[in-house]
Amino acid sequence: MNLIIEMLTNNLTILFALVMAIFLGFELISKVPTVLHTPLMSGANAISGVVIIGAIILVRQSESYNYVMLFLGSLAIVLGTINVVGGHAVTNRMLQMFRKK
Amino acid sequence: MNLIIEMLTNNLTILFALVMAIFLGFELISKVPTVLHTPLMSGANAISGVVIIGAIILVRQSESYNYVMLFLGSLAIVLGTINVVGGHAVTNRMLQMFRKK
Amino acid sequence: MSSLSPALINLFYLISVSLFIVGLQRLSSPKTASSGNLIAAMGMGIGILIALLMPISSGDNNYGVIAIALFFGAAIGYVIAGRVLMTQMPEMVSLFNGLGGACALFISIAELLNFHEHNSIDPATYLTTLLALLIGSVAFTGSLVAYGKLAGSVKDSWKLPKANIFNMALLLALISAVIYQTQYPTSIELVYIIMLFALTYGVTFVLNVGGADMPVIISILNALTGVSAALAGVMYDNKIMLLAGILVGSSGAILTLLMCRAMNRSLISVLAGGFGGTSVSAVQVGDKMVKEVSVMDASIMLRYSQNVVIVPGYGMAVAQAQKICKELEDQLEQVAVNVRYAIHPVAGRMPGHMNVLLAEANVDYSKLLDLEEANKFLKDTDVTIVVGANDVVNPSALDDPGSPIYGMPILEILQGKNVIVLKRGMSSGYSGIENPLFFNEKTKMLFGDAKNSLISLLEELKVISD
Amino acid sequence: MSSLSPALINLFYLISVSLFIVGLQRLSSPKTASSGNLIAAMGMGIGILIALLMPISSGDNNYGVIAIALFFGAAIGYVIAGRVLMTQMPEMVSLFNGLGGACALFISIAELLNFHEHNSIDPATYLTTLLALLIGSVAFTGSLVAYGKLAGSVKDSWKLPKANIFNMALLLALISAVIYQTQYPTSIELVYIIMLFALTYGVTFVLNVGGADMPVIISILNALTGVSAALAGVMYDNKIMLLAGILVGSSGAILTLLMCRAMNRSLISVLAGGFGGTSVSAVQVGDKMVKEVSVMDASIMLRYSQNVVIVPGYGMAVAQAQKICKELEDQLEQVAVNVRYAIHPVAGRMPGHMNVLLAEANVDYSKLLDLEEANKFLKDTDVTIVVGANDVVNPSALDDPGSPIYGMPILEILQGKNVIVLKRGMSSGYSGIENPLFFNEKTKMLFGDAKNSLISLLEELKVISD
Ligand SMILES: NC(=O)c1ccc[n+]([C@@H]2O[C@H](COP(=O)([O-])OP(=O)(O)OC[C@H]3O[C@@H](n4cnc5c(N)ncnc54)[C@H](OP(=O)(O)O)[C@@H]3O)[C@@H](O)[C@H]2O)c1
Ligand SMILES: NC(=O)c1ccc[n+]([C@@H]2O[C@H](COP(=O)([O-])OP(=O)(O)OC[C@H]3O[C@@H](n4cnc5c(N)ncnc54)[C@H](OP(=O)(O)O)[C@@H]3O)[C@@H](O)[C@H]2O)c1
Repeated sequence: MNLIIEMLTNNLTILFALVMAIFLGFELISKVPTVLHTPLMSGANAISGVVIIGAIILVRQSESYNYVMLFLGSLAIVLGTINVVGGHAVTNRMLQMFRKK
Repeated sequence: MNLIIEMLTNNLTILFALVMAIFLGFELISKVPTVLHTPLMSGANAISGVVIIGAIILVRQSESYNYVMLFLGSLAIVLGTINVVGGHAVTNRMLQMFRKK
Repeated sequence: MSSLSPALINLFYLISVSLFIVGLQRLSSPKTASSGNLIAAMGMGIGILIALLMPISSGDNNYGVIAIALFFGAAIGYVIAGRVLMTQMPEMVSLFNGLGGACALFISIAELLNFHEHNSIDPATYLTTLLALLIGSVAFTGSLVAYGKLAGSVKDSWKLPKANIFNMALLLALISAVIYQTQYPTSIELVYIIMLFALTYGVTFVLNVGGADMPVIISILNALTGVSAALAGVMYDNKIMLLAGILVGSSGAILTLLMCRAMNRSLISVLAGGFGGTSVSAVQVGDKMVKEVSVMDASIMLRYSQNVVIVPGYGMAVAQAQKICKELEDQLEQVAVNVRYAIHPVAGRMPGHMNVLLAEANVDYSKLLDLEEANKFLKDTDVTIVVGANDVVNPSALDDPGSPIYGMPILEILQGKNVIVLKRGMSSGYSGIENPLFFNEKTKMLFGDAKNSLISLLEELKVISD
Repeated sequence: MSSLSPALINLFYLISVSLFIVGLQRLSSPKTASSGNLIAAMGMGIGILIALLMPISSGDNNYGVIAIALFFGAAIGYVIAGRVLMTQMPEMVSLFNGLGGACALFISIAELLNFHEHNSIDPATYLTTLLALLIGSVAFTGSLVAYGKLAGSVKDSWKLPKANIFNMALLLALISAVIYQTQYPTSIELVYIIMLFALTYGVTFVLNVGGADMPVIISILNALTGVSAALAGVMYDNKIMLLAGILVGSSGAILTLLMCRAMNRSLISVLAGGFGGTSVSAVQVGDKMVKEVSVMDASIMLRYSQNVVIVPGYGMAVAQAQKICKELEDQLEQVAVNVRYAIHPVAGRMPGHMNVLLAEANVDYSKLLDLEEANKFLKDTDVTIVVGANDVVNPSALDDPGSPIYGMPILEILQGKNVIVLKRGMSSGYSGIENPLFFNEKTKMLFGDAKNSLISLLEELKVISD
C-alpha cells in the first residue's frame, strides 16, 4: 500500500498520461465495425511489439563480456522484431485484401 | 525557440499527457449527433470554468492586506463561479428538455 | 483547516480529471448526455475542493473572501440559469463563456503584477501567463459581442470597413508585442497594451462574423477559454486546470468543424464573415407573383387533410410560437389529422434549436422527424405549414448550382401537395438569398407574425371543427 | 555514433506516440485502415531509432549484436508474414503476440538478475519488473496454446478436470508470491518459481477455453502483451513503451468486449470455457429425416434460378473452398444467374474471416451482403447454398428460447425458396447444438467436403450450360 502511494506521488504526471491513454484506447476502438476486428487485433499486436525498445536498451546497457545479458537481450530482440515486422506485414496483407473494391 | 526547447525538456511528461488529452478531446466529440451540438457546447463551456481553481489559489496565496490581489482574485472567483454553476445548470435544463420522450 | 497529504491530493486530481473525461464522453451521446453533465459537475466540485484544501506555500488563505465570492457567483449563476428562456440559451452560453474568459484575464493580470512587483520573471512562466491573458481577453470581449448579436442588441451592420485586414494587422501586432515583452519584460505598461489590444481584437473579430454564425463562434471562443484555463494551469502547476482546459480546447475545436460541416460551409468562410447578415434585398421579387391565402381557406385545407407536416425554423423561435404549434397539433389530431414536425438539423440559430423549443412545448418526441425521415414522409403529405423557416426549405439548394447554399441538404417540401408559408414579409432568411419556394404554384403565403397567424388558424379551426 | 540532444529525443518521443495514436485511430475505420497500419509502423520505426541512438549511462552499446539480432528477427518475421495463408491469419497473429510476450519475459528476467546481482533493489521498480515478467509469461505460453488450438495441433478435449478452480488457485498463488517477493526480495529463486507458475497459468488458462473462442483470447493476450510492454516502459523510463503499451492494453480490452458482444456472449462465459468445443452429440437426429440432393439435381436448380445466395461459414475455411466459390459464381453469372454472398459478422472463427477469404479469391466487394442487406435480399432468393456454415443459419436463434444461441441475429435463409447445405456429415457447428434447418422441408443436403462438392457442382453446371 505504501508502495502504491509512493508511486502515485512520484509519478503523478505520468499517471495522468496513463489515464488519458487508457481513455483514448477505449475511445479509439469503441466504434469499430466487426469486419475490422481481426486486422485491428493484428495491428494492435504489432504495436505491442514496442517492448523491443526495452530489449535494445538492455543490450546497449550491458557490458560486452556479460554473456548472460547479451544472450537474453539478443534473443529478446529477435523475438520482438519478429513480432513487430511480422505483425505489421501480416496486418498489411490482410488490409490489402479488404481494400480491393 | 530556446524557450520552447527548454519547456519541452522540462515538462516532457506533461507534454505527453497534453498530446493524449488533445487526441482524447477529438475522439470524444468526433461522432456527436447534430442535435447535441448545443448542449455539448454548453457543457464544454461549463467545464472551461475550471479556471476558477486558479482564482481560488490566487486569493489563498495573497496576503490579507494586498487589496489589489484580493479584489482581482475575488472578482475572478465570482465570474468563474457564475460560469461554472450557470453553465452546468443551463446545460442540465437543456438536456432535461431532450430527455422527455 | 486540515491540509491534505500530497498522495491524497494527487488521487483526487486523477479522479477529477477522469470525471471530466467521462462527463464529456457521456455528453456526446443522447441517452447519457444528462448524466454526463452531472458527472462533469462532480469533477469540477472535486477540483474546487482540492483547490480550497490543498496546502499552499505562502499567503493568508483568505477563506472569508473566497466563501463570499463563491456564494455570490453560485447564486447569480444559478438564478440566471433558472430564469433564462429556452430561446435565449445560445446567448446565455456565450455570456457564461465570456465570464470564464474574464476570470482567466483577471488572474493572469494579477499574476503578471506579482511578477513585476517581486521582479521574479521566469521567461517560460511569464510567456504562459501573457498568453493566458491574451486568450482570456479575446474570449471575454468576443463572447460579449456574440451575446449581443444573439440578443439582438449588436447589429450585423456594425462592421468595420476592411475588417479582415484590420483584424490581421491587430493579430500581428499582438503577437509581436507578446514576443517583445517576453524577451524584455522591463515594464508592465506593454502588458496593459497587450490586454487592450486583445480586448479590441475580441470585439472586431466577432463583429465581422454574421449574427447567425454565432454558434460556431461561441464554440471557438469556448475552446479559447479552455486553452486559457490550461495555460493558467501551467502557471499554477495544477493538472486539473491543465488537462480539463486542453480537453475543452480540443473538443471545442472539433465541435466547431462539425458545426461548419452541418451547415455545409468552411470555417474560413465563416470567419471571413461569409454570408450571414449580408442580406441581399429581394430585388427580383417584383416581377414574380406570390399567392396569399386567407386564414379561413388555410384552416379548411388543414381540417380536411390526412397528413400535415409542420416545418419550424428560426421565425418560430423569434415569434415564440412553439406552444401554439403544439396546440394546433392537438386540435388537428382531435379531428384525426396526422401531424408531424420536420426538423432540419440546422434550422434556427443553434444546432438542436428546434428540438429544444418543441420539447419545451411538450411536443411528443416521436412526432419529430429528422431530415431523412421527413423527406420520406413528405411524399404523402397534404399540407406542409412552414413556420418561419426559409433557408432549410429553399429548393435552390437542390437545383441551382449558382446558389450559395447549393448542395446543402434541405427539407423537400415540394414533394407534398400544398405548402403554406407563415412569415412576416418577403425578406430573406439567414443566408440572404431569395427563395423560389415562395413563387412555386404549390405555395400559398400567410403573412404576419408566426404566433399571431397560428393563433388565428387555431381559432378558425376550432370553429369549423365543432 | 552521434548521441542525440535530450530535447530532440523528447520531440521524437512525442512524434512516435502520436503516430501510434493516429495509426490506431485509422485502423478502426475501413477506408483508412491500411494507412493506419503504415503510420503505426512508422511510429515504431522512430521509437526503435531513438532506442538505438539515445545516450545511455553505462554499457558497451554492442551495436554488432543488436544489428544481427534485428536483422534475423526482421527477416524471419517478414518471410513468415509473406508465406502464411490467409486462412492461417488468426494463428499467425497469436504466434507473433506470443513472441512479443517472450520478449517482455526475457528482458524482465534479465533486469531482475541485474537487480539481484548488484543488490540494488528499489521496491517500486522491482514490483514493476516482476509484474512485467508475470504478464509477459502468461501472454507467451497463452498465445502459443491459442496458436496450437487454431492450427489444430492442440485439441479442445485436452482439458484439466476442474480447470476453473485450478486456475483460480494458481492465480492466487501467483499474486501471493509476487507480494511476498516484493517485500522480501532476498533470493532470486522465488522469481523463477513465479515465472514457472505464470508460464503454467498461460497454458491452463487458454486450454480451458473452447478453440473457437480463440479470437477473443488472442485479443486478451494481446492486451496483456501491451501491458507488459508498458510495465517494461516504466522500468526503462521510456515513454513510448509506456504509452503505446497502455494504448494497446486498453484498446485490446475494449476489442475483447466488442468481440464477445458480436457473438452475443459474455466474457465470463468465454473464459469459463462456456460452449465452444463441448460438442453435444446430435442424439436426436435419428428420428428426424434429412433429404439429400444429387449433384445433378442441385446444379439444375442453380442453373434455372434467378437469384442465388452463397452463405459461407467455417467449413468453407476448413475446405479452402473460397476460390471455387468464386468460379461457381462466375459460371452462374455467365448464364445470367444473379449471385450474392451473405456474410454473417461472426461466420468462421475470426471477425471478418469470410470477408478476408472471399477477398483473397477476388470476389467483388459489392457482391458481399452484410447481415441486414442479406436478410432483405433472401426474400427473393431461389436457392441458398450453405457452404460449411451452421450456427449462423440456425433458426433456433429466432424461435427457440431454450437454445444457447437464442437471441443471436442470424441469416434467415428459410425466407428464400430452397436451401442446399454443403457439409461433410451431421455433426454440429461451433456451439455444439443441433440445427433444425437441416430437417426443414425447404432444405436439401449435399454431403461431402465443401470443396469437392463445389467442384462437382461446377463441372455439372458447365455441362448443362453448354
Ligand atoms: N441551426 C444552427 O446551428 C445554425 C447556426 C448558424 C447558422 N444557421 C443557418 O440558419 C439558417 C436556418 O434556416 P431557417 O430556415 O431556420 O431560418 P432562416 O432561413 O433564417 O429564415 C427565417 C425566416 O423566418 C422569418 N421570420 C422571422 N421572424 C418571424 C416571425 N416573428 N414570424 C414569422 N416569420 C418570421 C423570416 O422572414 P420574415 O422576416 O419575412 O418574417 C425568415 O425568412 C440556415 O441558413 C442555417 O445554415 C443555423
Ligand atoms: N467469427 C468469429 O469471430 C468467431 C469467433 C469465435 C467464435 N465464433 C463462432 O463460430 C461460429 C461460426 O458459425 P459458422 O456457421 O461459420 O460455422 P460453424 O457453426 O462452426 O459450423 C461449421 C460447419 O462447417 C462444416 N464443415 C467443417 N469442415 C467442412 C468441410 N471441409 N466441408 C464442408 N463442411 C465442413 C461442419 O459440419 P461437418 O463437420 O458436418 O462438415 C460445421 O457444421 C458461431 O457460432 C460463432 O459464434 C465466431
